[in-house]
Amino acid sequence: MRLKHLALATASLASLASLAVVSLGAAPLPSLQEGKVIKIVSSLPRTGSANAQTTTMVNGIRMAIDEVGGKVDGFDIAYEDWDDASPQKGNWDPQVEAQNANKAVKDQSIVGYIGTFNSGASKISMPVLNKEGLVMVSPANTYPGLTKPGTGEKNEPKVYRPSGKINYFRVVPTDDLQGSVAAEWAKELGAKKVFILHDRELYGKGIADVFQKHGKEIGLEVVGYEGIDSKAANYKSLVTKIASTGAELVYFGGTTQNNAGQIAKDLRAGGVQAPFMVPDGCFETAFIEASGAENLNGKTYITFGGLPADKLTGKGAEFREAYIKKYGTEPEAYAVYGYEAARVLLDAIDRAEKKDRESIRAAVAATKSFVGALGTWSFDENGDTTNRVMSGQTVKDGKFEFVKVLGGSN
Amino acid sequence: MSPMATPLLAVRDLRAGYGAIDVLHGISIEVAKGEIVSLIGANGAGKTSTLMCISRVLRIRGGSISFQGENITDLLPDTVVRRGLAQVPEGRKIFPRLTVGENLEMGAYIRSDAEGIEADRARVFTLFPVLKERLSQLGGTLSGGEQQMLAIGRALMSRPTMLMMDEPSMGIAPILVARIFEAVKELRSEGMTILLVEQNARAALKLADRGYVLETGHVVMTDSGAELLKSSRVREAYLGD
Amino acid sequence: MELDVQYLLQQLVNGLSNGMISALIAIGYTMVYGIIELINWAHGDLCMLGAFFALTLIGALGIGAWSGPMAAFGVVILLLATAGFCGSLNLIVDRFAYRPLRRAPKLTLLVTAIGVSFIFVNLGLFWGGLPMTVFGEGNAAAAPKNFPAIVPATPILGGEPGQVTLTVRDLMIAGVTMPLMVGLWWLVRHTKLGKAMRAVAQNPTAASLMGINTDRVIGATFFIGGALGGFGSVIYAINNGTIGFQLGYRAGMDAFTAAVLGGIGSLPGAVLGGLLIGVARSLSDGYLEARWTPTLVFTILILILVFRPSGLLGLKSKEKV
Amino acid sequence: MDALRPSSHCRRSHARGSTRVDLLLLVAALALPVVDWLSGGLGLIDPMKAIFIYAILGLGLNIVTGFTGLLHLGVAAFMAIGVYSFAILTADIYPFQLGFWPALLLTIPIGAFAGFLLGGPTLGLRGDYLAIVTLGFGEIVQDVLRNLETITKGTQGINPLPPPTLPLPTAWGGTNGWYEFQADTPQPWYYLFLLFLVLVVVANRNLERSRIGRAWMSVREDDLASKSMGIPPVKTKLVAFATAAAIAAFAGGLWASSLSSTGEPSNYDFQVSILALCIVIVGGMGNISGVLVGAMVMIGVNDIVLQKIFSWMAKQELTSTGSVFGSPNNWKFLLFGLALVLMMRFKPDGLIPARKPRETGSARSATVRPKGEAS
Repeated sequence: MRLKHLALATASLASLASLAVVSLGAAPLPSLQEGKVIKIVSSLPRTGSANAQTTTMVNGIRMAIDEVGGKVDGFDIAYEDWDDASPQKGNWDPQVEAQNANKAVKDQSIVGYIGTFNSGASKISMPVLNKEGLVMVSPANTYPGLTKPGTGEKNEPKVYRPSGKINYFRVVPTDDLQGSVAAEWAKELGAKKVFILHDRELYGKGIADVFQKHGKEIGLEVVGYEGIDSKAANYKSLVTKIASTGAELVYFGGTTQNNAGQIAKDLRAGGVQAPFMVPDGCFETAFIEASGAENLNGKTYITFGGLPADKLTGKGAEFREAYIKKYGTEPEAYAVYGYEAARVLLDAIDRAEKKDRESIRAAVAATKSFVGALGTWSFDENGDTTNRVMSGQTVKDGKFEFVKVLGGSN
Repeated sequence: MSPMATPLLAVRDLRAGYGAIDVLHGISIEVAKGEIVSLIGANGAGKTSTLMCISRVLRIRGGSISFQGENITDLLPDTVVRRGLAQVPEGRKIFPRLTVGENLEMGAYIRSDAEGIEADRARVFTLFPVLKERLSQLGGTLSGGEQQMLAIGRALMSRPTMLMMDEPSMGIAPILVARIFEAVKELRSEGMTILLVEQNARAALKLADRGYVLETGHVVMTDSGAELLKSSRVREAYLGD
Repeated sequence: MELDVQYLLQQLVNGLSNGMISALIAIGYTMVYGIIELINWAHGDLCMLGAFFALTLIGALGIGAWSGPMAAFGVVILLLATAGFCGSLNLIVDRFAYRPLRRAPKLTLLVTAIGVSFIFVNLGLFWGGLPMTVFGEGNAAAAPKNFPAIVPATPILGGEPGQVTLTVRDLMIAGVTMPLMVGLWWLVRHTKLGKAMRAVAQNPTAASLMGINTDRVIGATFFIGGALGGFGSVIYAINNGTIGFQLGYRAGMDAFTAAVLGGIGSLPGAVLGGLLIGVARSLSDGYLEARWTPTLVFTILILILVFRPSGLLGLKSKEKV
Repeated sequence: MDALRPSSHCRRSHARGSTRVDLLLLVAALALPVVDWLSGGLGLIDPMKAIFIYAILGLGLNIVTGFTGLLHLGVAAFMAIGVYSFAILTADIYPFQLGFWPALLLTIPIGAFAGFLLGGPTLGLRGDYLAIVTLGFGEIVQDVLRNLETITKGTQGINPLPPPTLPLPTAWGGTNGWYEFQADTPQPWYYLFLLFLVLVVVANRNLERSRIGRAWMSVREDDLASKSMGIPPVKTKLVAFATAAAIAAFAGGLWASSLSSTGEPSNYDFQVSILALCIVIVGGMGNISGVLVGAMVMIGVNDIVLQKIFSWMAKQELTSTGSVFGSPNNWKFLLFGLALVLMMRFKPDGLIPARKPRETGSARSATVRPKGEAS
């Protein structure tokens, strides 16, 4: 028995040692590159349910880097695609996101952090990166409290900025914008009674709440408000309930992953013909694929921050063409956001005098009149995009079709 | 006792155990055709383990088993039954939520000769008439003695060449015990070979042609049933004299 | 809301049609549990793979374009082929993953099943990522897939707002599940295999002493349970119209809950549990807030178990040693 | 009593052996940051925190599943209760605003209370029925945390949460006499987590050898027999259940502090419970050293080894975006599942199997199937 335990102890030590060896082999020594390599990382959930969206985002990021030939101002740009999900959870894992943040601040060659996908994850990494002045550009976070004082808890967003400086930026419009714009569009479409659904996630519920609040302000009657079980097999019972309220429009705050397609299907199968409106979390062909085009055609409305790629001229049009050429599909909303986040970062690196974190952070913050794939926009004093152009689309013949610009008044 | 030319069952130097513990340390047993051989011994001596090894339910760590001259050491339990070696396990182990009829049917699982099965069923009913009355009752609702009869009947349904019985008298009213030993005798008179494990050593040895005494995984004595009954060692340890 | 009978009836219809599908999947759990006391964690994911198999078959044979009697024929082909697929897959898993562990502690088997479930989920992800025309243009592996409406949701009863509506799909669900359940009941009650399955479940040692090849009987159980899961996955996919690589988790959890509620190991129990949970969900969605539905279902489950510790129709077996 | 002698002897020497394993692990753990520092930063320290947390969680679960033999599929719920009570007790948007230490201590009775609440009415249930009750409880807790926004902030998460503080003079790194842990300085966290892990291990070892520990194992071996020996099974199970819940809640509080956020309710879903269960079983049910090794293997492989391999692959440009097979991330579930299946296939009793009293424990697993004989 003694021998056995000794063997076990040796084995466990050996396994520790092998861990060390594996990591030694993998970690490149930054000094080898003489500071000529600048590293950008993204921290997005790559394992599990969000994989479809993050794959297109990573595609967008890679495109942005390829476009500049992997070089900015004489420096080589290296990119690493980090996962903040773990297989055991199949979803973003706070522990992994924290590890990613700590890993990023330690590696001095990393000057930009693209992420996160989930606003909850940013709450964890933001303060860590902020203290080290590492700039963070999110292609997907929409929770307003991350940047806008007065929209979230009373201590937000200053708790995310222990250094007092702003290091977090996002290229997507926040829920408060999109939710209000959606409510106004709903009214414009002639709906008086709306039924609101959300997926009980930070993004979906946030946007649905704004829709509800603003909708009531502008005179919509909210005949129902329900948080769905996003893993349910179907929503027949809810649809029966919706039908009984005589709703004239159904709004769903949520994503394709959280069963938007199933809801669309069940609405139509359950005889509810009222229009169905969803936010940019569903602005991807996967939504049409999941719903079945016949259930969406002509009676579905999708809001999106910025103009869709095919309505853009210049940069946006180029991007779309290049994307289709490279990946063989239309670029999705998520791809554009990923692409835009990477481009704004590369642009700032280019502009920064010194290629250190602080200069690059300052350069990102100073981004003004940036000509991007989402239009021409700047970062405001909170780190949010000034791009308030929202567009509305519908689905026709199984394809998204641009309807109009929404809420462009400011 | 004269050495047998070709025993029906020959167990040589059998070793087996559970986990890190060995319970059988080299058991050798022979049973000739038509004999009743009895295994006696205290609790934990290895009697049940021996039967479970022969039925190939318990993994063997050494030694060999042959039946009808063929090596059955590496067979699976169901094949052993097909070769004609059936067991009435300790504690009956009838199927409590199958009816008596279904229990018997399971006994005949390896067979598909409908007529032969029917004949054997009739034979079981003549041996134990009470089973016929209970035919559609669930096995679990029978009394202990009835369950034992069912277990024996069920084993007979495979029409075995040899029957191993493990503690058929355990936990049964004396009047039924008598009926069961009666049945064992009847079976023997029909030419059945029987290996009997019994705690009730006196009754077992009275019935048996020969017996083996097991102590902590070893065979410590073997002789004819009558001789063993006379042995002082056996009398002291197992007959309570 | 005052009691609206039409509304109530409609919710009951919704609940029963969902419940029947759960029940069919639940049987797979309960059968395997009954025979080797394994909570077959991978069963829901097996059904997920079944749905992908069915979708692939639709694409390969062009079943989506069939109509009328041909469509019905197509459904039969799908059902049989998927049942065969799921049954065989379950059998293979038993052979290579579970059978070597027959003598191992029970929880070892459970962890193996959890491992198999992860493998299945990943296979589903790969499957969804295959560039097949049937999956639409995109090949985003993790995206939910549209399952063509081979059986339309045409009303055969009602159909106007406010009326109780019964659709062709509801009929299909009942038409598939009920004969299967009756057939299974007959198989388990009256065939030699069924009796052997029950014998192995009740006492495997005794069963092998009867000459029953327990491994083969257990294998058959896995096959039948898997095949029913296969039937379940096809009607699940047709009824809902969307499948994704993660559907197994929830489908499995619902079915497993149903199996336990009814009394795990009991076939009628699984059916009753499935129907009850389906109806409970439906009524909760219909009359209460949908966000509390999962909580309500599990609360009901816990309460029922507190008062009936072996489920509704479970055997009051002795405390296992 | 004679029959018990060899086993109790074997348990004693076994305890000596495992103490040795524990000590070796401890020495390795203490040395790791030094190794890390000497080799210029391997990035091992930060992921090790997760291993420690899961080890603590696993040790809690081991009391229920390993010692007492109850299948528990909802340990994450108690962790979530710890996380959220720590957050509510400390965060500045709530009225309590306790410091790290009192709040962390309070998670223990809160967790235990939650354990009593669930365990009380349900611990009389037979094995797998209890399993689904715990599973259901896990789902309920998650949904309640999600739905009761006014109290829990729903899916927003609560942050920031206070880090641990230690009274340290300025010369030693403190400010105003207090040293506050920083999120990006992993070493202090590492040693703090290690310290708590050691405390939990020591507590577990003592419990294992105590009267209640023996009662747990006796209930595991034979519920009915224990009853006849004067051990009330339900009460004994309840103590195990509450102890595990307290440990899980404690782990949760510690975890929340290190993240400075609760994350979302869905971060404490069923997958976490399953992972903890896998750690206990893969390590070796009922064996404390086994749980430690289990946590090291399960989390280490996922968070360290696979990460390193994948980032190496990315650097060698072995990955592609063209097909679903090109990205290593798409293989993670498969590798994880395969690892579980293979480990169980070749080490069915876990990496370090517990030694049970042989006459009962092993005899059962050696019958055709580990299943009670219905009669």
